[in-house]
Amino acid sequence: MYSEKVMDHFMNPRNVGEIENADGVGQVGNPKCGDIMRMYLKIEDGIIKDAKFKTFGCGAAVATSSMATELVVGKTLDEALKVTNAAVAEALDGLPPVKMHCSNLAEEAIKAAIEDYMRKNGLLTEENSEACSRRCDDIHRIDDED
Amino acid sequence: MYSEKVMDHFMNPRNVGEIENADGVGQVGNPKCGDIMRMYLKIEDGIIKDAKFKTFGCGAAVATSSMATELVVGKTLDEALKVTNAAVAEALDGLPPVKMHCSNLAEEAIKAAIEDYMRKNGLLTEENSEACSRRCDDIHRIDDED
Amino acid sequence: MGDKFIYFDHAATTATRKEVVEAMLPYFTEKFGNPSSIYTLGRESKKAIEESRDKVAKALGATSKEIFFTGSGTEADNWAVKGVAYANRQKGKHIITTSIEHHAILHTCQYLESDGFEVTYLPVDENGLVTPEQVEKAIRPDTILISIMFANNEIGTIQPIAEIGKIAKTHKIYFHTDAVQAVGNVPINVEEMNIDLLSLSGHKFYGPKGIGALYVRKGTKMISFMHGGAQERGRRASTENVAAIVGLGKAIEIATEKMDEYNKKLLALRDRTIEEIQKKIPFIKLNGDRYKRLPGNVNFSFNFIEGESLLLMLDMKGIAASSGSACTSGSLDPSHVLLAIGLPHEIAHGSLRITFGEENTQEDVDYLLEALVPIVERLREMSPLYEKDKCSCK
Amino acid sequence: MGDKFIYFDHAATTATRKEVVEAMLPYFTEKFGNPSSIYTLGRESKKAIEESRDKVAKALGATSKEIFFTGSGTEADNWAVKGVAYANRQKGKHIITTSIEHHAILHTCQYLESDGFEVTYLPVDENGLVTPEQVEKAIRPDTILISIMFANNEIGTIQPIAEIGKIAKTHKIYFHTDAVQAVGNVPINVEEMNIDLLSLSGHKFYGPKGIGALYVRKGTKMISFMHGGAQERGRRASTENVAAIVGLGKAIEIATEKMDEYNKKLLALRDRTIEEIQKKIPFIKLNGDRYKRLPGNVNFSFNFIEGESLLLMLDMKGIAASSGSACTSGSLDPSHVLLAIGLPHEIAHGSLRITFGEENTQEDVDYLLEALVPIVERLREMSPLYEKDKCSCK
Ligand SMILES: Cc1ncc(COP(=O)(O)O)c(C=O)c1O
Ligand SMILES: Cc1ncc(COP(=O)(O)O)c(C=O)c1O
Repeated sequence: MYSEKVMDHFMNPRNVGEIENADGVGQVGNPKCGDIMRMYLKIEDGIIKDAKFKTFGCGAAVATSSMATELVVGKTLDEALKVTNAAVAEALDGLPPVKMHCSNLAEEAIKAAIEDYMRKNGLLTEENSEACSRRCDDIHRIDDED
Repeated sequence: MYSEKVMDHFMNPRNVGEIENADGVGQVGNPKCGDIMRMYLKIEDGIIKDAKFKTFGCGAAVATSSMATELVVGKTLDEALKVTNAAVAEALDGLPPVKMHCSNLAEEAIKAAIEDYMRKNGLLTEENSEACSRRCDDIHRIDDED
Repeated sequence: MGDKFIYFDHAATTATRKEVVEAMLPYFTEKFGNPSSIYTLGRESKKAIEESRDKVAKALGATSKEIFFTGSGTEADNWAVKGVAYANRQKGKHIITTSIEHHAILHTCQYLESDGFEVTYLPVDENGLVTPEQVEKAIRPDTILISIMFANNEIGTIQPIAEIGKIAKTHKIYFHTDAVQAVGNVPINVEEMNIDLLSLSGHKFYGPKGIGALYVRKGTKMISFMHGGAQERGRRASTENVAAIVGLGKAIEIATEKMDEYNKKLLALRDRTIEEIQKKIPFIKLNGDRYKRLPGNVNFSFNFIEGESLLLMLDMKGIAASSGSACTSGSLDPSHVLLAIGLPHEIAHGSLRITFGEENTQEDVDYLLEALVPIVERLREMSPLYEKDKCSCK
Repeated sequence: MGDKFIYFDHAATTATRKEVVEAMLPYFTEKFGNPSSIYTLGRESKKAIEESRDKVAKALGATSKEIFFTGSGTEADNWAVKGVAYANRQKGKHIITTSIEHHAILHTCQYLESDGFEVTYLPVDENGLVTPEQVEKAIRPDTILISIMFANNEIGTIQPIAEIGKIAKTHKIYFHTDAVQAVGNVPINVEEMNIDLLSLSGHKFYGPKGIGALYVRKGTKMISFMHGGAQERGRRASTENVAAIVGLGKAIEIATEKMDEYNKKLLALRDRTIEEIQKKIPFIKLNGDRYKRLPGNVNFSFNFIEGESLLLMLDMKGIAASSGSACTSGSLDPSHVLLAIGLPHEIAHGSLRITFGEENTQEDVDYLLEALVPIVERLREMSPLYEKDKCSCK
């Protein structure tokens, strides 16, 4: 069901762990739903210098976390905010349909971590962090017709 | 499904045919139901000297006809009237449950032929010949519970 | 007697092809994983199922997502009719079918009648045909389903399915066809024929018994028949019968490839048998349409004799065939199909069905004819209905 | 990785035994006759079916006429529940079951609720047990059926079936048990246990997939589920799956013969695995009753980790096991069974089910433990819920 690339990123995840005194930390998901991603970012001069993650979740959740950290390192915040779930999934040679929500989580984790950084640095005025606290069903919705 | 004896009486039926100027002829069954037996008897001094049959019907119908003719030859009319369907079936080493009605037909054919003889010879006053003209369902009733 | 054995009952069931059994075997002992399991062994089973689904879809001109495996043709029929009926109950309660459907459809419809549905059983003509006009006339505002078999299992008559499909489409009514006897024998394309649901069964085209499939056009509103696990995309529960599904896929693939060659052969056997019997035996009737019939089907009634006796005598000669006689069915009446085409009971009791398959030869037909003629004669001699000499046959 | 392969998922499905496949094989290619056919080839199939029926009856302490073959365990469950419900609708509309039934029962009951029936889903205690008292209390004047599974497929808990049977009998209510996980694994006697209907499935005890049976006590009032031909004495239509029926008979015969020996072995594997995991891994919970459980079932929850990940990592080590994680089921929630015994969602997501079979050895258990301990540790290291050092685990 998983591509070789997914399995590689699952079995040998890149950037697992924490960053002490991270500049931005974002956590999305919910243990009730069976997946949580926490992403740590080291940011210097508007560029992501390092990224690490901790994930509770299925193979796809781990692999997308791993891929997401790889994708954002070296990017500016603006570039990183443009990393979509589709891009994460594509970089992994695709995900099974029922697992696409995991790539949503990865996209949201990046956003949450950057928002955290911006908030801490007064770059975010209104609180428009809509990434967290969705209901399981919103994220996991499975299309009946396939 | 059929015993060897049934198959033997079906493949090599005894006494197939007609008796010219038979003393008693009985026909039971109905082409609609898929079986008809016609039995011819030669009767002398109250004893059945010869019996022949013609049957339209399944393997069991043919075999029970054949066995019935064998059973009655040499018997007195009273004895012949006591040949039951169970006796015919037993003489054939049994019949499948759904085919038991065929042995009923054989018993009834014997009775009908004897009644015919008695009627012709003024030995039967009231017409109590209840053998014929039943509805298919009465004869063929299959027990749901087996 | 002896060792001679000729099988002429391919409409009842067929032997599973050697290649099919070989394709199935690994899935019993080695690749036995449950397709719902996520480990390698399970994923292999899942993959095998999906490959088989592709093959079935291809054979019908459908897409793979429209194919659902079932435990048999009967289950596919039950699911199609009950599934559409109960899901569309708000829209209407009327179903159109024919009087010569297989019991899997007829008894299902009768059950639905006992639960408040109304069913029109279209009569057929003396050859077993319904007309598209009959179907159109029977349509009511509350008609929710038309279920008409592709080809009849007894008399082999093939219905004008594409024309009926067009009518169903025009009136926006779901159209199901029981194609259990047709799949693998005649070309079918669900798109061109406007079929919304189609039932098939593996053991009628050299696949295993106990496996079938239902084609369901995308978007069809229906409920589940087997409730339980989320197999078959949540539509049909139960651990998938992987080996049988693989066998079904293999069998339908081979049947599709061979169809032309196979049909040519069967047609030759069928037509010669029909003609020879008509030449050699009097007091008979060919049942079913002479031309709009399955390439392997021959069905005759022989007056004055009863079918079971005929079959038993043929069996003693090593010939396996079938009859519409009541005696062979455990019911009281002879075949409802033979009655529906207008045969009187006593004639219906004396029918013989010969259905050819790919291993049959013209020599087999020779042998059949040689055996059949004297057997019919012998049974007639024994019959009180056949009073040749006295000319008093009723 | 490598070639190592150990199968620990016997509750999901089992490989078909070599002897079973061998018994089945002739029925694909040589003895392929339709059991309804009256010629020799058909009668042979019929005989094979009846012999198999005798074996199933013997294994359950039933009579042969009370055994009906179905296409699967799911079909047996659907038939039992819907069949009794619809046939006894006039008497009442209330059904009692448990909250930990297999979906084949639960979803069937939910369907019946949508059609006007009322269902009581008895809660279970933290070990997954219902008590006979609970059942008795739930009985209403309009209760027509009690359906309680013999042994649970996830946590292995065995219910007090004989006691519940006695209560059902006293109150004259039909008692069905889904014994799909129990048959072939624990002794069952439908007479002694007062069971009126019992479902079983071949592929759970080294028989083929796609074949099951329903035991129906003589005199039970129920309707058909599969309408069609007159097979199975008119109760369950469809051409019999002869090969699979023969396989089921062979498998249940062997399972019954070997049961004592087999159980002794499985118990030893189970108990050692439970004890060793409890010794070696912290933050865990054994799911299901410690003693009233299937001899081959081990089910643990591992805090802070998710089941699918665990399974994938075990799979990479050649170990096949299962989980109640939502991710493996295609549904959103983790196993309803684990939730019913009171696990919070996040703990239920992290469950592992190991189910042993006869080919497993103590060396397999060694290998499992060796693999499992570091995998759990590794996944926990990766988990944001497991903050060992900071002691901030919620
Ligand atoms: C036309 C038709 N429909 C349905 C069926 C039922 O198929 P199965 O016996 O595989 O359930 C058959 C054959 O038995 C059939 O000929
Ligand atoms: C308890 C229980 N009931 C019913 C079933 C359904 O059986 P099948 O998959 O053979 O239809 C299963 C297994 O899948 C089961 O474990």
